Amino acid sequence: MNSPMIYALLGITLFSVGLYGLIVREHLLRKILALNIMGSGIFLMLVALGKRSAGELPDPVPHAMVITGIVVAVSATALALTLMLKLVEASGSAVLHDAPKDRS
Amino acid sequence: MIEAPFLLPLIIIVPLLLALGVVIRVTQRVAIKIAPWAALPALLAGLLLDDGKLQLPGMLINSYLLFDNTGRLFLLMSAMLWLATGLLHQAYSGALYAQQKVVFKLLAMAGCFLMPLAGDVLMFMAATTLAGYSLYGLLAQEKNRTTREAVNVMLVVLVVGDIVLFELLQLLGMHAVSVDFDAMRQAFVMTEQMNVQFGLLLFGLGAKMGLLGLHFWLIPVFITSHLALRPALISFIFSAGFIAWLRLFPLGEVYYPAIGALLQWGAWLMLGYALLLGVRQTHRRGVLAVILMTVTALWLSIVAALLIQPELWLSMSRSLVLAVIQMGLVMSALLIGQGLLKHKPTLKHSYALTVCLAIFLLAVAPVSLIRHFDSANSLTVTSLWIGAGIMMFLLWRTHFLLLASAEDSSYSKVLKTSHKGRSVNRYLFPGLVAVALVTAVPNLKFLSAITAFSFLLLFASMLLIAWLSRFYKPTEPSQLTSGFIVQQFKQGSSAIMEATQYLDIYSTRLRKGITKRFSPKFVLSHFSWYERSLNRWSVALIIMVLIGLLVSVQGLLNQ
Amino acid sequence: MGDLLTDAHWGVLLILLPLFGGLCSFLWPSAVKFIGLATVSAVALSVVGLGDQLLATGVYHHAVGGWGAPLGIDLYADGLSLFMLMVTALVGLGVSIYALDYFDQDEARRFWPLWLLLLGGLNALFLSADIFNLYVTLEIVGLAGVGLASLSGGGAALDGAMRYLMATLLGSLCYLLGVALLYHSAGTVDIPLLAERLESTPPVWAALGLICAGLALKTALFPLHFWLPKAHASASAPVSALLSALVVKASFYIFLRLWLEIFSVRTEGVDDLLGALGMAAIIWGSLQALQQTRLKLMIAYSTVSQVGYLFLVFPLAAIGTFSAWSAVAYLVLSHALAKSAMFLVAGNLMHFGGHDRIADLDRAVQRLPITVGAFALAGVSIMGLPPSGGFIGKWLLLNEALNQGRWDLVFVMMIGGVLAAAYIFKVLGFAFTQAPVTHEPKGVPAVMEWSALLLAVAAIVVGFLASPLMLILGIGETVELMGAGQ
Amino acid sequence: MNWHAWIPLFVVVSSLLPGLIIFGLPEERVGWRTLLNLTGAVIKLLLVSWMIWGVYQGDHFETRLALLPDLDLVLRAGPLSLFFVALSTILWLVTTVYAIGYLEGSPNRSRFFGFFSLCVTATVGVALAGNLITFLLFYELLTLATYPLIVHRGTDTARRAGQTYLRYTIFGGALILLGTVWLYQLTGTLEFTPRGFLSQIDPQHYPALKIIFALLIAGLGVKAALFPLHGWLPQAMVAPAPVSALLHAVAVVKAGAFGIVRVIYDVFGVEFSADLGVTTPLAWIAAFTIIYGSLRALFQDDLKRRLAFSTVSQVSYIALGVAIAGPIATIGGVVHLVHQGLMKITLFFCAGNLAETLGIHKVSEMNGVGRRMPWTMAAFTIGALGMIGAPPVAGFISKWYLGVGALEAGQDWVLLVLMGSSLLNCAYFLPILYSAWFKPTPKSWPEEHHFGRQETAWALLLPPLITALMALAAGLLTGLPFSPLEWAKIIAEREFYQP
Repeated sequence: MNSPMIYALLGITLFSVGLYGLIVREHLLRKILALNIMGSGIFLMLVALGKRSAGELPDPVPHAMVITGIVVAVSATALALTLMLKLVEASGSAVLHDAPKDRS
Repeated sequence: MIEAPFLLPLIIIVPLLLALGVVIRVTQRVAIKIAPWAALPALLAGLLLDDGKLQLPGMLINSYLLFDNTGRLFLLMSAMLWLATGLLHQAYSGALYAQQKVVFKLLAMAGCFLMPLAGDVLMFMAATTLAGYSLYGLLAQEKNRTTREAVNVMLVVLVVGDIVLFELLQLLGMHAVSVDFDAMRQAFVMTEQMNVQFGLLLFGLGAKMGLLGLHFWLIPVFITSHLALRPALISFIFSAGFIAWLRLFPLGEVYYPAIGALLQWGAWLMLGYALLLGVRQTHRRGVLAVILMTVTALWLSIVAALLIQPELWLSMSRSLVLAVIQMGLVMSALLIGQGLLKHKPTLKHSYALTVCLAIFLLAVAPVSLIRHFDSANSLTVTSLWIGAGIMMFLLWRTHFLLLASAEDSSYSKVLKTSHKGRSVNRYLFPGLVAVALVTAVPNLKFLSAITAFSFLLLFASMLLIAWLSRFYKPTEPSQLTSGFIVQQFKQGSSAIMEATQYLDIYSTRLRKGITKRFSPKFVLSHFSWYERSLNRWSVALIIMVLIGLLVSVQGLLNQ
Repeated sequence: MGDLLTDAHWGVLLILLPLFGGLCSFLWPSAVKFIGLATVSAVALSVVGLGDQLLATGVYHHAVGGWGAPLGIDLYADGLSLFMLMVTALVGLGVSIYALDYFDQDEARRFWPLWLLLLGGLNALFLSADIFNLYVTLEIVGLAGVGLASLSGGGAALDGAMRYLMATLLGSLCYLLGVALLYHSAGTVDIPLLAERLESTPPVWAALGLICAGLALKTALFPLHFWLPKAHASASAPVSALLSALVVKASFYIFLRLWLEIFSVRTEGVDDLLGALGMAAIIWGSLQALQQTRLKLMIAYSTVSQVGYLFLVFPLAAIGTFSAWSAVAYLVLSHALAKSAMFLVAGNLMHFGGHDRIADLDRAVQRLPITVGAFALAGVSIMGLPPSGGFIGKWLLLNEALNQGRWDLVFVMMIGGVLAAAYIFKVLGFAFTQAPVTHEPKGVPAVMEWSALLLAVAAIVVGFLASPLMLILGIGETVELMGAGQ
Repeated sequence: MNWHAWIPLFVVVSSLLPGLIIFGLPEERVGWRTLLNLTGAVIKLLLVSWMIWGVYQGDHFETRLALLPDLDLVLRAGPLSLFFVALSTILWLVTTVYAIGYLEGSPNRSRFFGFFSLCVTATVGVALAGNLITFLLFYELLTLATYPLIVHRGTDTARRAGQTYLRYTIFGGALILLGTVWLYQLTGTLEFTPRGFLSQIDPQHYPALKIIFALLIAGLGVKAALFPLHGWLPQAMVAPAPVSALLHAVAVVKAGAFGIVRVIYDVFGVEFSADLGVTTPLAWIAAFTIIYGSLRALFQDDLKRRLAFSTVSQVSYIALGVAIAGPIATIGGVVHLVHQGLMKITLFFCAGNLAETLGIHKVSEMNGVGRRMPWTMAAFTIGALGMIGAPPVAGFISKWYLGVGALEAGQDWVLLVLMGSSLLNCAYFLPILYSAWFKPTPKSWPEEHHFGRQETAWALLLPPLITALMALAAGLLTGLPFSPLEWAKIIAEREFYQP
């Protein structure tokens, strides 16, 4: 079990923890946090996989992917937070109402 | 005689054009004035035109007009009767619905003239339907309820008769090479289910001629029909009934003793029934309806004889037609005679004389046919004698009852004296009897001495018995059998109506029940609970994880 | 001039134009309408340019910035992507014309930049050649979609948008993890290279599972459709038209692209699973649509049902017959056109009556004949009745299903057609009748009505253009792989 | 001569174009609308008569448009298609005149006439279709075009009637689509060939062919109002009179019957379907519908519902005639296509007149109406007598050929059915005539409109008279060369029983 495999496994556990959090937690802020954890789990795995080519220099492609991933994750989180604030402003609670009100 | 077949359609077109004239408001007054003389072209054609055949290219299915001997005789009879109807109609019909009556009269006239001329079966059917429905239109105008009920029954019987006849023609049509009469006769000869087809023919034509089972509309219609309509009625019955027998049924070519015997006994049964019914009749014209039934019975016995000995037909065909025409004319004369007397009471004595002559002519017609039969079919000969006897007895009986109770109002209805009785109407009754005498002459020529003597003996005895029987006057009203059957008919049909009405309501309620239970809303309302649960966030994500696992497991399975 | 047209880099232009247009409209809000319309029509023209270039020279391949496959981002356009670009351009044009009059000034200021970004993302998605690039463009499309969805600012809109955002992000993350695993096992993200190197190892199956789940969530396949109705129904009309017609199709395109290239050989079980989910989607979507009392919700559920039709192709295409794929392409095109027309009609009716309750469509047919006519024509295509594009798609799919004896698919398609007819004619029925309470209507600008009619008529006319469209679909080897030679 | 290639298309377009233009016309442009309608009708009539003359000489008219790579839309003018096209064109002209008079002053007329022309386009398309796919296209177009006419009044009952109409017809359309696709799978071609293109299919497909036949006939049976699928017709009577006259008596119902004739003769081939054993069940169903329709008609007090049930029973004559696989029975069935059309449209016109002029909807209200409106009732009488099968009017010819054909094909039970149905026809038509002509007129009519001296507006009075005269002429003058009967014979010998 060389070190990259451990990190990859750690990444996957982070991903599943995030997924669990997303499923169970009601509050929107917690859901956004869960999403971020899942994202960082994937990035960790990508970086771990970078150490696969023979030489000591790591494979550049995963790193490129991680950078783009981080950029995307940041913008997504920003949008999510502003949307949540607007939602709280509009409907008073930061919880997605499952019972659809307008079930006329 | 002028050789001009192309004039034939004129006979039918003139009445139709006049009918159109009456309908269109502009030419209405002129058309109504000419209407009574619409039968003239037919009369002239009957007298002057030579025998001929006219092919009508476009009409129906390659149909043509045929003008032969029987056609001429029946055309002449119809022309005279319709002339009488026209004159009487103008004189005595009420103002109510005058225009509609004239139209129906002209249409019926066209139908009756087309019947003797029709060369093929479909044209004949068209003629009978046209005449039948318009006559129904005429008769249904009557004010009192009994006529309308009887006329409704008549319509039902006529319609059913037409449909049965149509089916018979279709059965024949399969074998027949084309639609005209002689092809149909060939088909009739070579068919194998003869009894089925003869039964259909009997039923179809019996409906019009007052066969035993289908006679109940005759008596009320004869009694209550308006004075002007009676000759038209006789013309329709005789041409719709007898022409079809002569044209459609191959009288001379079919040898079928089984049906002949059966028919003979049927004829005897009808004669007996007619006698019974005639005696119970109170009204004069009711008796004449019974006379018509006797004539039909005699006709059936002659047909039975021909079925047993087909070769007789050649010799007697012409005299048979003459006898039928003679009987028709005499009956229509008797029908209108009484009515005319009512309008002109002064003619009492000449009326009695012409009635006596009419009864003689009516009875002598069947007797004059006896010379054609030999000992082989004695049953027919005896039935002819009995028929003549019954007719004389019934007529004399009514005559005596009439004389005995000239003052008793319940017995003979007094018509209100109409205002403008035209002078020519006075000669209608004796005129018709004279024409009947002319037609009787060729038959009387061959009358052998013995038959003439025995006939006079019968004539005197019937006179005597009738005079004796005038003391037995029936008490309750006359239409015993026909009224009862009309009642049954009405109750039966209304019962069927209610039963099927209930069926209809029940089926609609059943259908509504089913559709309510399986209506979309009812089924769909169950689904909304599942939809709400699916919308919950957590449930959705769990399903998503499941799908992911399922897909990856597939990869493992088909490794 | 001729060769300039043929060898110009239309692909690059297709991506740059919308982005540049978006930026300009953001900077100069006063002229936003003009810039927006100009950009969209320019994009449409360049799609035509790309089209005849592809017809002339076959598959279009361009390495952005000169770098090769493993590292650089390649643009790749074959028959299928050209088809999707065409769909996007057509629907985009129609919706843009509609949006000119729909939004007032300050709403337009926010609508156009987002819409042009979305258009750029979509074009990039259809042109990208590697799976990570697909992820990036998918993310752009998702975020732009969420932005647009929350545009109308109401409580319901925000709730719908939040739900939509959560679903999109989750789907993309799963997809990203799948990409990571694929990269781990194959060492490359380029689709053609991936196709050769992949063999069935556990990480590949895990990747397959994750990608399927992620994309199914983003395409709102039956059990995962919870976010779509509320998001599409609460958004404003042109936005819901775009979301329903284009965005949902984008993730399905990725599904299709990966299925054709990478996963097609290895997995029969998955095909049947997707087919079963598709069938369930058709029935479930139609039944729900039948029950809705509000027009926009009904149209949204109709999208859920029509998406089910698209997934029916997977069990049929196991042996890669061309007619099955052309059927799906046809269904995508006609559904996009018809659904966008329907949402624009819903927008008109909202604008006209102030509500979209189906029961109170008071004599709409007499007062808004063009709009209801557009709805009827679009309905004909959704139901798959003969003169329309929907019918051709349904006919090809039925042929394929009967050919392979798949009676369950045939039966479900029949029921789908009848149920679709049920809910569409329910609306038409009410459009004809006199509602109990009549309300005073507000006039609807002609441009909005005519643009809806334009899209609906396009959905019908597409039915008659079967052979040329099949020709376009046949460009590029992906389709040969599907045995296009049949 | 490429002209022949485009005429069928012109015939279809000649009613499509006016329809689309009329949609655009504003409401008060009555003059333009009438002009467009009538010119469209006249042009179509001219083109059709040219084609009839051409086909009589043996020319060939066919338009082919590519739809799918190996399937294209075909419009071909054969004797059978021209027969139906001629009927619908003539009756369209007459009904347009009637509709103009009938809808005087009522709202949404542009919409009405627009959809009216679309319906005729669809009917003509159904008639001219050269293969099953084109037939299906126009068949579904007919459903779409007739729906707005049924719900034209805008009342809730109209909407519900429209709903049931759609439930039946959409279901029927789905069945036909399934049958067509399956047939296409089995045979690879859908072209109508005179003696059917299925005879050389290998026997192991026979059970499949039986199911396909059942599917197609069920789909067509919906519009031809065969027994279990007839529910929509009486309810569709809520539509205005011209709609129920042209559509539910002639166009829509006949499209179904025409489809059955096409499927049996040009797809399966009559001998093949006879020994496939599928025609006898169809004959049973048709016979049962005849009796059932007449029975239900007996108890309808509403005049138009009674006529609707009478249509249900009369259209099944055509199905019966075709299902008895004999040449003469076919002639009877096919000629009834025209005769029933002429007679039934007269009856519906008169029903419309009564409703429009005197406000009479019920049979019980029709006492003495013969005196108030003699000409209308004369036309009604001719139509009714025709329905009963009374000789001078057209009905009896088809009954005659059906009867003789059935006997010749050895199916004697058909004669009983015909007899029974004629009796039932009398039972529900004669009381109407009796109460109209012979009962005294009531003191006042429900809502009477006076039109000066004549009984009702010219536009309402002329059409029923014209169609009644046509029915009478079709009955009386069947010998003429271009009469419906002669043309039916040409169809039988050219298209169905070639040597």
